[in-house]
Amino acid sequence: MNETLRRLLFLPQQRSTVAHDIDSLHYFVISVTLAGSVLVFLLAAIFTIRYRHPPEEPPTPNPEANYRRPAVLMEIVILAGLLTLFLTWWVIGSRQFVRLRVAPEGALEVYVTAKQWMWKFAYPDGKRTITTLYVPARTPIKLIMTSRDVIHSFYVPDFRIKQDVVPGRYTTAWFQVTEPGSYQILCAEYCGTGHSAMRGEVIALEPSEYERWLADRPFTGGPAGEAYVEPYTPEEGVSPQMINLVNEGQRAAAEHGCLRCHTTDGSAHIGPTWAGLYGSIVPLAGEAQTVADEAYITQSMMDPTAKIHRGYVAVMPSFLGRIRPAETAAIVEFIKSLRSVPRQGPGGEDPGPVRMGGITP
Amino acid sequence: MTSGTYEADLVGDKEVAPPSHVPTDALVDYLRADRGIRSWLLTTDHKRIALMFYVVIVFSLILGGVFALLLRTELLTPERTVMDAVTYNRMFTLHGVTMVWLFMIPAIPNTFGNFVLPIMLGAKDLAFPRLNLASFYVYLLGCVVTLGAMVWGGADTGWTFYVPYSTTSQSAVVPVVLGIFIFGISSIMTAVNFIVTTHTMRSANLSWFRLPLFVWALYGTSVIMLLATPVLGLSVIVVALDHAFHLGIFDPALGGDPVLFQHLFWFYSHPAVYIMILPAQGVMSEVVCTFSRRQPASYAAIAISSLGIALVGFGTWGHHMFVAGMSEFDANVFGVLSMFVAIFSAIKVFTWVATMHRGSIHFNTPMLYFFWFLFLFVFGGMTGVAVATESLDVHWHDTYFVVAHFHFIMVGGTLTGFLAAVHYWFPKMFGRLYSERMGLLTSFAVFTGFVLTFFPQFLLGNAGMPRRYYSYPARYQWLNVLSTGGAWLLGGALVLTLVNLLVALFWGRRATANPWGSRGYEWMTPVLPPKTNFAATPVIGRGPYDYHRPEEEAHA
Amino acid sequence: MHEGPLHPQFENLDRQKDAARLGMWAFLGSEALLFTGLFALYAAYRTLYPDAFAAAASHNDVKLGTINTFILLTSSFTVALSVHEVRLGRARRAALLLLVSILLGFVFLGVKLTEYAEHFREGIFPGPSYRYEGLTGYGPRLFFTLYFLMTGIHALHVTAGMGMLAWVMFGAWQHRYSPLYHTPLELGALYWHLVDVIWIFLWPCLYLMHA
Amino acid sequence: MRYFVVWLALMGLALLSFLFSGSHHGIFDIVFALVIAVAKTALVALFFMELIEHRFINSMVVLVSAGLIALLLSLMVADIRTRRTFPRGPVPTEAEIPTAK
Repeated sequence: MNETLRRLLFLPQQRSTVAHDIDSLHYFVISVTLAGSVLVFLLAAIFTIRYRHPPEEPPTPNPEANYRRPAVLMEIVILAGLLTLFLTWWVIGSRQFVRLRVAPEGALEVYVTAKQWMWKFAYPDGKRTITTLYVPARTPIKLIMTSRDVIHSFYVPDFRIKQDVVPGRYTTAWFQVTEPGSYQILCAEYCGTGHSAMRGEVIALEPSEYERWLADRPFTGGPAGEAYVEPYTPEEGVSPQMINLVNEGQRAAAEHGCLRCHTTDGSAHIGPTWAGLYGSIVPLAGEAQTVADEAYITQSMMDPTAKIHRGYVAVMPSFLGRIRPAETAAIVEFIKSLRSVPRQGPGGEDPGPVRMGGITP
Repeated sequence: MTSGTYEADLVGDKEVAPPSHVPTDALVDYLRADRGIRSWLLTTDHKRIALMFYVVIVFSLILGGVFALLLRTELLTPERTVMDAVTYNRMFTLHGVTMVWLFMIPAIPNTFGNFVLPIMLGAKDLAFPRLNLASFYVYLLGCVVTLGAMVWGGADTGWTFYVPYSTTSQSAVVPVVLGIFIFGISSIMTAVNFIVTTHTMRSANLSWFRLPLFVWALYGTSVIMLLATPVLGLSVIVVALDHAFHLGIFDPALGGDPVLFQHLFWFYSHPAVYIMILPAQGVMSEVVCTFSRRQPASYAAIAISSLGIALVGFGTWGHHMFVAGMSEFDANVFGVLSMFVAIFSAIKVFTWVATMHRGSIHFNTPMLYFFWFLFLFVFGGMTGVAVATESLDVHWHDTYFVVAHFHFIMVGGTLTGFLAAVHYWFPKMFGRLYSERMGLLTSFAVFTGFVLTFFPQFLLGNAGMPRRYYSYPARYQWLNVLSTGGAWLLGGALVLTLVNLLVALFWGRRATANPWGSRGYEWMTPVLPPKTNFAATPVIGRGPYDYHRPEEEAHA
Repeated sequence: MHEGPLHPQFENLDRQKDAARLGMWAFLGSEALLFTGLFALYAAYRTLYPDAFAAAASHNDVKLGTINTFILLTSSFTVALSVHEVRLGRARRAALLLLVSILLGFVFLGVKLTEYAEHFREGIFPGPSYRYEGLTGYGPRLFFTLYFLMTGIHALHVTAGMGMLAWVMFGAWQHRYSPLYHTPLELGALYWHLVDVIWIFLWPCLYLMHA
Repeated sequence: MRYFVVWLALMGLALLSFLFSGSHHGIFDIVFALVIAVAKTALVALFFMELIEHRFINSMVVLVSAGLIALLLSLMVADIRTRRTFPRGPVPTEAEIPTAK
């Protein structure tokens, strides 16, 4: 029954613990919808045939034009019934909704960063992947998501989950895959030119294989069985330069004149060098300090005077609106690629061993 | 369709046969009362302004339709077919903006509402005729600004202008939202005019519960236009300022919350759906009574539901935001309020069907459109309840299911209502009869094309295809091909409809004053209403649906 | 004593007057909803950043804000009086009272401009050019962006209202209005009162709530 | 002289509001300021704008607008205030966020 209806309605496979329950409500609602509209339509058709005025005769006054009493009575009954039905849907639907939104305690947490136009995943032990999310099957997974640029939406049709990913905020979603396999991630909130190409993949592994995958670094060889599918690469609708973000970032940095003040070889200049910048602790005015993570680097491009590196003068203009979001992402990637190059401090002195800080996703 | 009995009403072009008690010179029809282009461009006659709106709105419909066909053609194949992603994104934004603000919002109120509202009230004109004319020119300016943005390539944000995409997009967002602000001004002008007219211009004896149901629908629409549009105006202005000067009110980098924009946007845009559907429902109330020759099964139920939809509709905007990062508490509140608004539409549907019971049904083109409307609106509306069911919406949100749902309401509801009105009031507006056979044929074709276009989209949405996708996984292709085929059929059917009406406009048979035998007040005027509608303010001593009386008596 | 023009679409003068008044009220309802968008943003951000908003509100000069409140309330009073005078047939006095209201409007705008000037001097600008060191972070910046937006749009309305008042003042001075016909004067007055009402809410939001 | 009395009442209320804002009473501060603002609005609308003498429909405009204003404000604020109503898993703190290796 479930399988027949699912195929009839073109619903994707049910691969999360909530999918079956949600689909049951789906069948209920859709069959009532279809039955209701067909019923109303048929009733109208029957009345048309039954009360059809002969087309060749001229219209005459209708002696029954004022007949109305039973209709009002019937309507009240029908409407009370309908309201009860709708409220039942609401009760079931809102309970399921809360269940969808509240992750169980102890779920495995994965950090998701969305940006134009890719998904990035950071796992509890620091491992990171792009586009492909590896999870153990039959284990609740909680996604803690934020966006670097515009609103995206994390959508896995096979799991019946979707959650907008909002910049400046963390939103969460959770799921528990019922069996190992590969499931497509789609971006469901319009996010620009590459929106439809912003796809990814959840690869659910047997928990033991997941452990092995975590231990394996870098990951080599496919996991066991049919579950493994080549990770998706975003080629559709996105130019090849976009894929190689580092090259794109270098080009954008040169084009926007970044490299006139920032060096990439570690030597000091008008602004802090980009070499070894990413992930380091940046001293600010006074005793404050911050971590040069993606957020800080982005902020420094858009609002450069907000947090100034101690020892440098606030001469940098804001690039807010002058630089496309995609270029911002690319430049950050470019800076990240220089993280292991040695660097000098503001006055050319050796800043000592670079202290690596944490990364906020 | 009429014959025999109404020979007396059959009047020729020049020889208007006036009832004996009114002077003849007052009855020169509105199309010939004044001559010259100036008499049109500077007219304050509500009927002429209605016709000017009509022309621009039909042009907008054609334009939006062409955009739609291009979009559907692009979606024939999973990858590039005729255009690139950038063009596609701008095209669907243009399609949405054109269809929503240039076509659907003003479609029925500003053309048919403008034309028949004063006549239905027994008034000579709207309360503020010059404001009415200004509304037209402001609307025209809005068209110029919005479509003029195409010179810079148009915006690529979608008609929803979600921040922060819209505030950072490199496309021409500012002129487009400015155009929408201008449309808003036009909407408010019309709304003020309609509300005041309904309150203060009713002829003596015309109590609220004798008003034609179309007037109630227009009244509800005007309330929404009046009180929701300014919130949209403000939110698009903030988007424009953000885009131009980076004020950062919604910018997360400056501590803003993009979800708040969605609150403001949907506070207008959900009620705006009722701006589109309420007038169509009003048209259908008129059509079903006229062609069933029957008083509505419950007049009060339909009249009060119009106001109920208008007011309760304001409290449901959050069901567009279940997965947007809104709180669960708000989601539940909006979820339950959405269920209540559906009840008012259900009341109307049942009353219409009950009206056909024991009627004397005449099967003309407007009535056929009523049938399509009934099916499409019920199915579209019920799927609306379905997507307002929170857990189901999580899967459906921003997929083609939602696209199919709102096209069922907007195309199946508003466009069908618009086409029914086009045919229903055609004899009154132009004094000619269209070909009934062609009318029925095109109506069938419109319905077939429509179902073929949008039914597959429900299945696409179930299968998980998100909306606004330029390219899509290959498994969705055959349903997309079906949908595109339907779209071309629908486009062809609409062109045929237009041709049929243009032929009727120039070569159609001359109409009688009341070809449908309706008891509605607007049909009491001569074939073409004179400039001031009535020679003397009429005293209306009966209801608009008194089909138990003979027509002569009813019109006496 | 003339009764004013009767437009052809109306049956009688009473209906015409009712229509004009209702039209104005409907328009005022629409205007109120326009500001509601701003107030909603203010309320939402205040909920997000309660302390920062309170601190930023207390940075505004509450004395200047209060003086402006008194000015606008008084101007509303003189406008209401002017309607009253024209009903008694004293059109010249009505015109003079309108002149007082307009002058009060200028004083209001003047005080507002000195406040703006002070803000700019301190580096308080809307949006990303905000430079004030005393209050940093998201909250104050958002507060002041909203502050400039709300008071700015309100000031535009004040200016429009003054224009309207000037027009009816001119009419009153020329004896265009009589005790039987003074609809434009009444409508202009209604609009001015709305401007006052909006300030009645802006004032506590932007100046007083600094707990 | 009705207008004069109303004007005096308005000025008095404004003064009251101003004086009260000097002392700090937490959330009550906001409530009090808003109540006074609503009272002043009622005075202006009823007497200066003469709603009390106009047809009732004009007051309807005010009432419906006020209802919608309350609706928009309350549900928007409710969203922000209730964003964590239901129990969740542990909220990540800075320290829990994984580091790059």
